[in-house]
Amino acid sequence: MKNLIIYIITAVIFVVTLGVGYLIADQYLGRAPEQPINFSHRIHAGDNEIPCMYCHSYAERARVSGVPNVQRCMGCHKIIKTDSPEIQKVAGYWDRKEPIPWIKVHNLPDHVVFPHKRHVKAGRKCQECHGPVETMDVVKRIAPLKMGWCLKCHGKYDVKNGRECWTCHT
Amino acid sequence: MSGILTRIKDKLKSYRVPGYRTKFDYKWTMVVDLDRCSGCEACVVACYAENNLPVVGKRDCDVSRRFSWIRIERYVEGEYPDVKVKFIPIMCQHCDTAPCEIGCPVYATYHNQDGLNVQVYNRCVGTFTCATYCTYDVRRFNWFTYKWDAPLEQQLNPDVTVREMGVMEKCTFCIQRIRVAKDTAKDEGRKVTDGDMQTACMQSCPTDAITFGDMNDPNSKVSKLAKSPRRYRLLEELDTDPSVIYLKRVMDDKKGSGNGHGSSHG
Amino acid sequence: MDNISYKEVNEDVVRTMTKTGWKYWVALILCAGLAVALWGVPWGYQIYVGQGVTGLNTPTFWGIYLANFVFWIGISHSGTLLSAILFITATPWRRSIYRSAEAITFFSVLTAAIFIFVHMGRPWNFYWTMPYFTTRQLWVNFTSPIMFDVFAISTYMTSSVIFLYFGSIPDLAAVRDRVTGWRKPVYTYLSLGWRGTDAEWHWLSKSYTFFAVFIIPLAVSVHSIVSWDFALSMVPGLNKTIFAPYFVVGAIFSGTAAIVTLMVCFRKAMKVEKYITLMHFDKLCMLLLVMSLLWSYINVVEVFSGWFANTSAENETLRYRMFLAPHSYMFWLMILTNSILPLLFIFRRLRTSIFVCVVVSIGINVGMWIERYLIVATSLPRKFLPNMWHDYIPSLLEISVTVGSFFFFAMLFLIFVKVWPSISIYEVKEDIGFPMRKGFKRH
Amino acid sequence: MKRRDFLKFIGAGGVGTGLGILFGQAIKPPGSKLIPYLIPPEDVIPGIANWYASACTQCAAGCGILVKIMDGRAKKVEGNPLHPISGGKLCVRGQAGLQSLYNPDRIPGPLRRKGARGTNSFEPISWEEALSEVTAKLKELSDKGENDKLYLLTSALSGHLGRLTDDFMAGYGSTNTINHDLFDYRNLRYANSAAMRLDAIPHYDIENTQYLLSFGADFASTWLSPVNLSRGYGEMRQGEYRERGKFVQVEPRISLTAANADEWVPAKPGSEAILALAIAKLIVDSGHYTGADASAWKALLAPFGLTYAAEATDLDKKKIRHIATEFMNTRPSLAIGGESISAYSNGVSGLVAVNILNHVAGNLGIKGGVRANDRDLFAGTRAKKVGPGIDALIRAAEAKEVGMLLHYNNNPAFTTPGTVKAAEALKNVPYIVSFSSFMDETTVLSDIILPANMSYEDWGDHFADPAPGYQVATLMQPVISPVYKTRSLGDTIMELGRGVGGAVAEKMPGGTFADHIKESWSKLYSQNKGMSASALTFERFWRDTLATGGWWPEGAYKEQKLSVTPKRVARHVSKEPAKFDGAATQYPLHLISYAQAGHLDGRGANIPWLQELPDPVTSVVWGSWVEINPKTAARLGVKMGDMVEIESPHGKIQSPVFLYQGIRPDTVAMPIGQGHTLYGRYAEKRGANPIEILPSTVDKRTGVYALNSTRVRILKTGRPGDLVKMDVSTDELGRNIVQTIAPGATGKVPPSSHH
Repeated sequence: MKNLIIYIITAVIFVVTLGVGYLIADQYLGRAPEQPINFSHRIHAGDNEIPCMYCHSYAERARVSGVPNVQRCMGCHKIIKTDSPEIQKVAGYWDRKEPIPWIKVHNLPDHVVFPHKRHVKAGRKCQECHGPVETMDVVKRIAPLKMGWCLKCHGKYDVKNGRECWTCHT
Repeated sequence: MSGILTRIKDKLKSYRVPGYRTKFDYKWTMVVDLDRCSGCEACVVACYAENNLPVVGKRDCDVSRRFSWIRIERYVEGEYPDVKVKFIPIMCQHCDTAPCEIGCPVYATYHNQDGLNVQVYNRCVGTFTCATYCTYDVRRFNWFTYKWDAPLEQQLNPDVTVREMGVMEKCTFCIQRIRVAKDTAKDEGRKVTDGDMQTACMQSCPTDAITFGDMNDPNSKVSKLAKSPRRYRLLEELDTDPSVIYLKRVMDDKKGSGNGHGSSHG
Repeated sequence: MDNISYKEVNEDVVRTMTKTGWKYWVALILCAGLAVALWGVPWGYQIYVGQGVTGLNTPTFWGIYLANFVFWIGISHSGTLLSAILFITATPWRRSIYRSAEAITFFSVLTAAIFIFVHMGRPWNFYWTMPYFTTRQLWVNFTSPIMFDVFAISTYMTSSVIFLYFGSIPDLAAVRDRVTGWRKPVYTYLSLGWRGTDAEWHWLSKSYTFFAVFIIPLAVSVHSIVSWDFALSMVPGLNKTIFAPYFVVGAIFSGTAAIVTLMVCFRKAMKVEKYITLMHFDKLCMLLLVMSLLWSYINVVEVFSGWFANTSAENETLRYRMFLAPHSYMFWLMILTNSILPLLFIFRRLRTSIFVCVVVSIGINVGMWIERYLIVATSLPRKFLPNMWHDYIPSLLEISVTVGSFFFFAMLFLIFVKVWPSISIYEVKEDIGFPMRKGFKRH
Repeated sequence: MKRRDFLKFIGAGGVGTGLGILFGQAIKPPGSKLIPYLIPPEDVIPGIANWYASACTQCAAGCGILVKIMDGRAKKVEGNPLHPISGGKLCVRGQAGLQSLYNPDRIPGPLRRKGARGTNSFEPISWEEALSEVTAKLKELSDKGENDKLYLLTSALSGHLGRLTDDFMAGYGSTNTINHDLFDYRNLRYANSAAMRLDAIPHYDIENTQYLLSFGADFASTWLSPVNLSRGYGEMRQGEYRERGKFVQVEPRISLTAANADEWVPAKPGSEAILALAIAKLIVDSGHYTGADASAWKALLAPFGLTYAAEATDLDKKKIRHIATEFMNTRPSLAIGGESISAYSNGVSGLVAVNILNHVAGNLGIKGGVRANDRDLFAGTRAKKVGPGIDALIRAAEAKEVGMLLHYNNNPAFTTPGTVKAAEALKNVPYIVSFSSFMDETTVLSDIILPANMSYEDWGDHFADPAPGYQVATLMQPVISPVYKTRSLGDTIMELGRGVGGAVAEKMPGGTFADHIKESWSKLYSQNKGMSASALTFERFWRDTLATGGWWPEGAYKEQKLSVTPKRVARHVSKEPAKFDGAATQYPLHLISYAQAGHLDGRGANIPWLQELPDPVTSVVWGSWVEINPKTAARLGVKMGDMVEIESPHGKIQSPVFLYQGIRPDTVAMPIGQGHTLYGRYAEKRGANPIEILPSTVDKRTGVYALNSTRVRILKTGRPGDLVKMDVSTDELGRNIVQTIAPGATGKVPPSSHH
């Protein structure tokens, strides 16, 4: 009888922790998907100190920051490091007139309005949300991108109407 | 001791539910001139296009599940040949003391800093309370997850969420346009002024029956129109304090309905 | 009950729990199967497809589910409230029926609570209606009558369960001492080591009395709050000051009727006629009569004041409810079952006729269900703007869910009888008196 | 608890968490793709809308529009606020044009007929194949020397596309260009031309008038240029700093426009012309008219006495006199004649009568009256005279005189009376080429379909007719890339012309249609001084024009004197009543078929928004209905929603009943637009088409089929109909929902004044 109860409790603990584990994975473990091209932010933003908004040029102006267009890549890589196999991949896309199918790392649900513009104009550093990208070879999501995380920051900087639902949701 | 109290207060403030404001940044108001309104329903289609309203089909129309956030109601009185037809566009009245806001258990609908009665889709659990309490029948419910036949979905407005099943929705006074206007104004370091934005219905109205603007600004067009002696508000006796102001239709109907009634707020 | 010995009582009650005929099993499986088929499966489909499978429409956002919710909450008032009132007033005939009545309370509150989720658009987010601290800094709306409901019903459910459990402890101990096999450890746990000492009896009696007193205002408030779901809106036909007492009276009325119906079935099925006698029915029917008169009075007042107010909205609702298709026949059926048929109970002979009791009590339950249904289904379709009026006709799925809920309830009750002493052993024994003193007569 | 148990728990917890994380990581959806531009287009920022100016082609009014483009897709159409026709506003059909563009039932690419004609069995082919086949057929016809047997059937094509098709036809050697639309105002053009010598439709200055007397012009929803006229209507009612204008509508039923009128005058169908002339007579007799030819007018109008008119129109004498007095004493006043006065066998006479009325009241050529538009709409693009109508084509087809038919953008098989049997006639045509975007009743008859781009995908221009008193040229540019494999109609025509060779090829301009448009505009620019004044170079002008949406010399309005003389109109003024098919004893009810606000002549029926848009008057959605007065319905024993049979001498259709107080008891009305047998999933097999049961009665002067020229009877079927209407009750029940105020109480109040 006693054993039965122990077993039951063990099973319950197992199931509950299974769920907890899933939630941890879902909410807090970032992910670093494999990209079609092994682009290294460390080399570009870190070693060569290219400003973020040189490539992500819409961040100051629009809701999205924008992935650099292939033309922008080739603007430099027509000359620089043309012999590297990864750059040749980019050149391949350019020659085929194909855009590069990058994989999204940071994704927000449709009902969230997140204007990069407002955040950049308010003086927030890219790294506050995206982490030390300039040190990453493969970009990894470091923030959970969940509402509580957003609100923490809105509270910290005392954003006007920063806790209003309709500031971010449409 | 007082330190702890302040901290508790602060903590609670962060939890303070929105909606206890008496002063608003803006006081968005709509004035509908019934004497101008011809009932052509251009506003209805504009709303469909702007706000991603689904088309539900004949069967669901039959059980009154049409989605238009703004609708034209008609009232016909008299017998042939003395027949009068009257139109009134009705959209969410954005009441200041809104019955729906009282009803919602989860604050999916509340009053925001602009005096708008807003609906937060992703918070909605679908208890229907708001729609039941609404005295103007302006709330619409997503009975199903609606689909658009390809490629019609390419028309969907990316600024507006496509709602999923089980969520209540209603006229937002085109809050996405307000957001754009505020964004632009903020870039230019000023407040939104009259004419910076129009709601979709106002934009399309061929007879200029709908005017939208900020009531806090005494020089705005709505502020001026709101002083008209023709002013009244819909079902004013219910004391919901709507933000939509109607201007009476000039009409020679024998009943003379509304003469002296509801105009006392001018 | 004078010729019953203590032993007999014990054995009879334990027998109801241990001896199960095949008919009982069939009934239980049937109920469970039908509950799943008529309620579970359609509900699953509704969650998958959306609320569109119901007959709800734009002005009528609340339909048969809300009516069921109120109905089951009403039924729940039978037990706990009745039991508590009768306990405080030391009414002797309460003793053999109160246990089942309290169980009915619990099960019907449970059914009612589930109906809240059935009627929700996104039931998977139900926990958002609970107040808890989250990182999202979201809170619930304490001004919402729906929130009042959440608190009232959860409090009521908890108190009812505790009330039921406290009153059962000595019986559980009695059962513990008489069963074998797997039941033994279960009832050992459940009876909390009850030994029957004087101190234990003393504290049981104290706490039981406390709960009895506590639960009466609670029960009244619960149904008042349920009525406020409607009464605090502005909708003509719902916005009525009289709704709170109306609902409380209605709840007791329907609850009592439910008890009568169930008691008839129960005593027949479990062959416990010696504990639930005609005297009990006599008293219950008297209560029904009183409640019926009260209910009729409030109904007349409601209609009269509505008519007297003579506003367009109020007139239209009354007209729609009483005279127009598609619901007017229901209204008059309700008047028949709730106001006219219970008048039969003026006669003692009819009060003690099981047949009349069954007919009238089932009639009252039907009538009370109709009352709740009409409140929703004839008010919302006739709101303020005539242009948006739209009739509400429940879809087959909604009706199926409604029927299914009765099977669900029956299933719970059937299970209850098998796992819980459904007649209070110790209180029935009190009724019998002391066995060692032959010739003792109660007055 | 034992230690072993505790360890068990710890173990279970650890393993559970680990597995949970693994599981969570494993089922994480693969991130969606993030596709950048290869080369970013200019001015495009993702997520920020760009607005491009164009013209609306949902009807012939030619409103200037702005199309909202985000990420390469059209999101919304709004009026162009700079444009003088639309003034930033747009009607239901204009806004719903997007669902026409993105319609799932558009013809996705060139098709060739596979099965028998009319069976809707087509196979997809390539554009090269399609073009070469049509070119070969054109050559074949030309080789046979039957060049004049080529017919072109289009809706009225405005601007340079129209000129290109004209050039094509002229080069090919055929004069058979047939312009047809159900509502193309041929009667109005003819009447204006006959009475006032105007080729272009004048500007009806509703905005500035004080008294508007409309004879069945449903300008609030469909007539002429609804957006422009509605804008005027709004101003007439509550424009700032002016007296509120009065509005009287003469119509057998309360249309959307009549619902807005201060007075509804339900004249008997077919008697509107008599009413207009009677009012004119009262005005002339009263001495209000002081022209030299007053006596001639008196003589001409003599037969239209008050007693006669009252009897013919079924109106009160007092009412007619009252209207006449107000009409002449309120300055300026304006009479307009719309569909319901012109939809009879003598429709032109009615519209002429309206012109007479305007003339004798002194409303011609004044602010707030009828103002002439320039005949020369745009240098070299004259307003078209009334050419041959659809009846000419059908007669030719019946006589097998059509060798080949090019068809674009209209649907005669749907919009001509059933008795005409247009589809049967067109089956006689050996080879039909269609440029249509949708498989409708006419397109399905074609042998090959070369779907054209929609206006949002194509270059083009539009010259407004009616214009608001000055020339308005609207430029169309492709605002999105084609949704399907379609091609610019201009390019197709040019390619065909070049392929055929000879005179046609010479007429065809070089380059693409886009080049042609730009070149034509540069010609216009150099010809027209008004254009040059605003910009220094053509390139600059072109850029500005693309941004603003077109060119219009606002303020260039020159008041032009207009007049009607008794001599000109004498032959159009007669007491001869309108002809109705069906004996009054057998068919007691008049049938009015009118343009439904959303569907116009049926072209909107495949747009879900418009199907679900409640009719502004009846609130019916997704179907058709027949309006019957409750008194008549009670006599017939039918109630709301019952299915009835509407029988004319030429056939019968079924439709559910809509009880409507606002219609004469001797009249029933049906909307046009539904009843398509073929027009995409949203339109097919829905409602009934009243045109099916109309006679082939035409006004002989113009060849326009008269829509209101039959009587019908209503037969019960005993079945319930499929009527779905949004209004449950139209009774206000004294709830003060639409509050009103008597006209005297306000007159006009400037908005700023305090109460």
